Amino acid sequence: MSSVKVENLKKIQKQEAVNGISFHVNSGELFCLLGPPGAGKTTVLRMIAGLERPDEGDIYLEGELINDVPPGERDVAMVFEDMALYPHMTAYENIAYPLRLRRVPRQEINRKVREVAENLRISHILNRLPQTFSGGELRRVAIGRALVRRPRVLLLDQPLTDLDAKIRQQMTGELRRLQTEVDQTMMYATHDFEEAVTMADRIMVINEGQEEQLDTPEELYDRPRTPLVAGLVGNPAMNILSCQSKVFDNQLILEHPAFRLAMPNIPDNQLPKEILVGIRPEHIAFSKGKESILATVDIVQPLGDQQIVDLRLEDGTVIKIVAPLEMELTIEEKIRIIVPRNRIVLFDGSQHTRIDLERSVRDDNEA
Amino acid sequence: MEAISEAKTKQGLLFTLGRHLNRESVFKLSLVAPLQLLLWFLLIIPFIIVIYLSFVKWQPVFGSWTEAPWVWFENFQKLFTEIRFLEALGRTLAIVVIAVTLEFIFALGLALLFTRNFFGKRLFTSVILYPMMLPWVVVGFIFYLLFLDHGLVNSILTTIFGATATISWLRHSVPAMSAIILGDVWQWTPFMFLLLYSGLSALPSEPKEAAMTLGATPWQIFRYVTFPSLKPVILIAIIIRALEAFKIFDLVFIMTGGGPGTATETLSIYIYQIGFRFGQLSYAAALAIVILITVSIVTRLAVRPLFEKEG
Amino acid sequence: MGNAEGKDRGILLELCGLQKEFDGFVAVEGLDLTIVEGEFICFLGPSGCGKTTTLRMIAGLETPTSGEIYLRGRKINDLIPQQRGVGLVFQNYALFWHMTVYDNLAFGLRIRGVSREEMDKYVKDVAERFELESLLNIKARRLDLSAMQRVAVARTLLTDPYLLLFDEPLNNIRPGLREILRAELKRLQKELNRTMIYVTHDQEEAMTLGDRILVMNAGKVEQLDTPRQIYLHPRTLFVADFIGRPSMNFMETEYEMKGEKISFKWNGFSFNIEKKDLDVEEKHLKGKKLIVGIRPEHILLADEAEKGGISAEPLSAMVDLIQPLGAKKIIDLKSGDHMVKMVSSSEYSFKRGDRISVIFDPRRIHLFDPKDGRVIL
Amino acid sequence: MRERSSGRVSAQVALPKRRRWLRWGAHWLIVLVVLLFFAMPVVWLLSVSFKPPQEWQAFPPTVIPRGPTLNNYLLLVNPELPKGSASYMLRVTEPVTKSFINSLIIVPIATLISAMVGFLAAYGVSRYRVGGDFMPFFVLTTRMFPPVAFAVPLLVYYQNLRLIDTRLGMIIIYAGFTVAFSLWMMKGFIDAVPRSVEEAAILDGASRWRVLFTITLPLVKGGLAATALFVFILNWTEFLYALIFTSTRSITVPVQLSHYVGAVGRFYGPQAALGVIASIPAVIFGYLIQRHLVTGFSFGLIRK
Repeated sequence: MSSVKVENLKKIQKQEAVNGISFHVNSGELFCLLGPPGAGKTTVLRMIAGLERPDEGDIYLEGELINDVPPGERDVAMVFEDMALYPHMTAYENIAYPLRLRRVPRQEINRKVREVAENLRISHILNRLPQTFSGGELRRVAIGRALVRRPRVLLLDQPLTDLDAKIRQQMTGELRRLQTEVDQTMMYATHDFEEAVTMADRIMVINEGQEEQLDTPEELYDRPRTPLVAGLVGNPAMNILSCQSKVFDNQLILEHPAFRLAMPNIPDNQLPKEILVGIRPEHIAFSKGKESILATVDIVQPLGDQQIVDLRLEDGTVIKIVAPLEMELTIEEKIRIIVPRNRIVLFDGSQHTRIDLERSVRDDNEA
Repeated sequence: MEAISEAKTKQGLLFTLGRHLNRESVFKLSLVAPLQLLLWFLLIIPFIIVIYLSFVKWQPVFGSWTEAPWVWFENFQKLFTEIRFLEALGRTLAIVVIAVTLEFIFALGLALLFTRNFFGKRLFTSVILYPMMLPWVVVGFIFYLLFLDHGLVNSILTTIFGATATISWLRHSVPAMSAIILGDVWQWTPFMFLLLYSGLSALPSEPKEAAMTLGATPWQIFRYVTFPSLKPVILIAIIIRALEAFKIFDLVFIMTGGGPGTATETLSIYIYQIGFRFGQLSYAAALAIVILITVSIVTRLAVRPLFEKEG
Repeated sequence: MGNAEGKDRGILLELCGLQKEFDGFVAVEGLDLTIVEGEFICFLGPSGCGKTTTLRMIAGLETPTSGEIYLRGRKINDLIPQQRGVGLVFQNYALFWHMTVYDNLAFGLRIRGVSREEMDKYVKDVAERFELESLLNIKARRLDLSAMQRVAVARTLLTDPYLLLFDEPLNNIRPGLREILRAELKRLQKELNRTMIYVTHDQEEAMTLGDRILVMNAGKVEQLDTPRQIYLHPRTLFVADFIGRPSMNFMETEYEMKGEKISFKWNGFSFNIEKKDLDVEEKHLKGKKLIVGIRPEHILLADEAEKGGISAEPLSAMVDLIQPLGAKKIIDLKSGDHMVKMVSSSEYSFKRGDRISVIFDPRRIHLFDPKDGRVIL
Repeated sequence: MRERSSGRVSAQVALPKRRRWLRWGAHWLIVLVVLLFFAMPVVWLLSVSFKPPQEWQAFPPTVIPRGPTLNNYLLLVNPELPKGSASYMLRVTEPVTKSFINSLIIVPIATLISAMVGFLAAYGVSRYRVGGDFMPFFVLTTRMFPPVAFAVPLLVYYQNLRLIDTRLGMIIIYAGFTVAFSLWMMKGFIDAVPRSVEEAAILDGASRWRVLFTITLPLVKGGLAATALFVFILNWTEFLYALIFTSTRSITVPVQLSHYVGAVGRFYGPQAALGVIASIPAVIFGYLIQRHLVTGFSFGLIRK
């Protein structure tokens, strides 16, 4: 039975509002809330923890309705964005505090704290005060304090955002390993898609308090349901170009000022006038072929073993492509590119939802 | 007193205890209860009494204040026709305006002098702070001592300008007033300096450095960047000092006792004499109400910008 | 709008032996740098490596302990910031918060006594280029972050400085918007052909923006080169580790010469590389131990390498953790109790626990001297 | 972009040697004058307090007393000096010890009450905005009213409750009229404690009272001490209420000084001595919390 279940959660307020979110988290799963800042991720966590009361909707913890259970008695632990360690207590006292409140006998507290400290490799700083800790140590002690009492669910509110990239990457790996070893149900909120895809079994993308898509990392990348999800997952973000759709001798023609795309088959249902064409920079290839599109190099940004190139199409729209580092590209150079049709994702211009052409289009090209 | 009555409705919490007694609101209420108790005892009940007193004709001499005859607005009429009250008000406002302006000019000068740090700066800043910590009566006594006929000031004057240059400071109204103002300036300039200096050093350094790289001279930096961003602090300093100076009592009481005659009598001295020396309590009550209303309105108007800034 | 000296790229700024000490702590040590007209230089390094102090010395906000600064051939050490003709955009923009956007932009001109109409014209056309026309009479403190950044840059440009300095201006802008503003800045630099120095601790930002990057660490220069060179041929261990995400794998290995091959032993796994592939002479290889560095992108699947004609000893390792970043996957491989990071394209799907065999691309191996971290290859 | 502007900033060569020396001299002159202006009055008080009667108004005035004596201080403690002593003092009204004892009982207790009540209310205002945003303003105005205006109704009220000339009466007044300062200063210190630390403790299972006393209070200890010291200074130096509400049994030090100046006439030595003693506690505590004086006096609106 699922560890956390949330039905039609609503909290109407100026910032970080939540209107109508439902999902369930299986026990032992690492469930991630991904969304731009202010999307409402933190409010969802705070309502589950009991720090805020929902205007509407129910929250179940292991099947039991906990809307009116006070935060202290929900057996829910949370790692806050600013870690919220008790500044006047040593790391040992910080981690032992929840156990002391539950009147756990002294030697057992000692054993449990030492064990968690071993697990998180912070035994050497147990009797020092938080202000002497490095970024990484702060996170580990905060996680230790939350984990020591084996809560029914552990909530993490974007704990790694202001670490610099190197330590952040290290911490994401460590947290994922720890989660699987300890088999602790966790909910992780972040606006950084790289953290999300590293950690999560399933990710729920949220924007303006509503669910955009709930899926595994690979699904989000391959079949984004809305342009927002497509833009959020993947760096550099997916190019979104708006085209007019026309049907011409049973072929779907996507008309864009700078190019025309012919899609072999037409879906039976009615097609919207404006269609957004989504293509990931890494899928755009160089080709001199007849269907290729002319573009001029605007900016070249070398990054690792690739370079991100901004291309200006004839009508001025700018799209990004990824080219290997070895390729020599100079500003204002003219090149021709091609958009592989099996990699395109189409979105309805007005409702911003993905349009699925028959599966056939994808399968035959792939073979 | 609209300020106080509005408080009663807002503080209705105390009476609707039963409404939602869950743990959270009991906690909130018990935090504020002691404060409510204290304020009720010291402010709200006495306030009701002062309103009653001001509409009654009574002196402690006439026996119990509950049977005193109602005279409605007689006390208030007497008030506005009373020359001595208007003079006292005038003198108080004069002291407030002159003292606060002098303090502001000295304090701003000192604060700017201190922007460049120099040897002994920390020591110097702490030395000049002690006057505002002194009991006001001691400051009153010191300046009484200085401005006596054979006091230090007169001795210095005679050594410099010769024997005839003494002024009997405390016996004539203008010299006495200036002595009192000097006392207030001496005690409270450090406070104004501390406020302005903290405000000045709290200003971020980047805008000044940016102005430098954009080519501004030190004077232009002060005029266009430093001074404008210091305005809120200046406003706070002046308002607080003006309201404090309006209450002046100890300095005057010790130095001249309001004398000679009523030449240096400020508002607080006047009410003290009328109410507590001559026992005209109901007239003093009317006085108190007029002052409470005016000060409350002035405070609300003057303090509003602060709250907007802070809110 | 070329500069007065015509197209030949004359030297604009020269730093000679620049040194700065704060009571015992050496913030900047012996920095020599020459910057050409119209160049975009990035100062890159962890916080506290002296990059901002150097910037402030060039702007005149800090005085160097020793060393000279020449701007357009003239020594400017003793000049106060006002006289240097150097513009600085601060990290939190240092706008005049109590003034409107118009007054912020016009500040530089107003204090130079430029006439009202002339000032108005300049401000209007800069505001239009930076899309600030609609914000001209809004107070600076009410602007959103990206508008603040544009006002800060525009205000500095209006004083027509010879050299434009940036102190991590995109630091507190959220990802997504940051990439857009970065591209805008790069486009602006190319269009105005202005010489710029850009300080950042984000290696991605430096790689994408800088024509050349000065990598600093604890006050010393680690390397000064183009982004490509720094990525492909890091001169020290620090640069190799600091540049590139995910960062380079480092392995302490013992090596011995075996005829034409050099064999490296690393925790029970030994691989040998043709001496001809490593263009390194014998004499450099002093001592027994060597640090071998290989970027995760340069670890290839054994069978894929075969197709590509690259031959090397295959290493079999277990997949420990997968990071599906969309276009590519970052895979943590475990061999014995050592971890190695590898990047593979997303077509291959692995599960935790799979055993795969990979090879280190010999053309991309870096050798570092364990003692001083300097590169040998 | 426009071409290089001709109007370059006027070249301002660094100050020549001579002008810099002149500015340095003027600077030190001002510092000296200011120092003299602020230090001199208290130096004169001290010197008079150690001078024998004949030097009190001697001309020319001397800062260092020729014949320093401790009589003035001894006189304060036991007014009947032995017959042979040099001073031919009238019998002084009463020993000062009584007023010091009163002050040392009234002021600390009132300060403690004010600080604790202020702390609890500040926590309510800071965390739950109890009483809306009117509460802070209302408490502020109690401080802004001229005290004499409040004394009028209080006198009548205190007579009925027979609190006139009692230590309890004074304690209540001093606690009540400084609670505004305590609330404002403590609110500043409590706001500095991040809410997430308290929420973490609540999630760990601590009750709200436990969070208040084991998490928030330890983190604001410093602030509470500073607030208490600040309120102590306000109460120790207060004069008007003490003058009105005490007569003989529970007079405080400032009232004693005012009686002294009036009753004893031109005996400036002992008066100066009492002035010195009365100032010592206030100045000591003042320097202990020098950093927080700004926050206190400016109601927390300006923070050092």
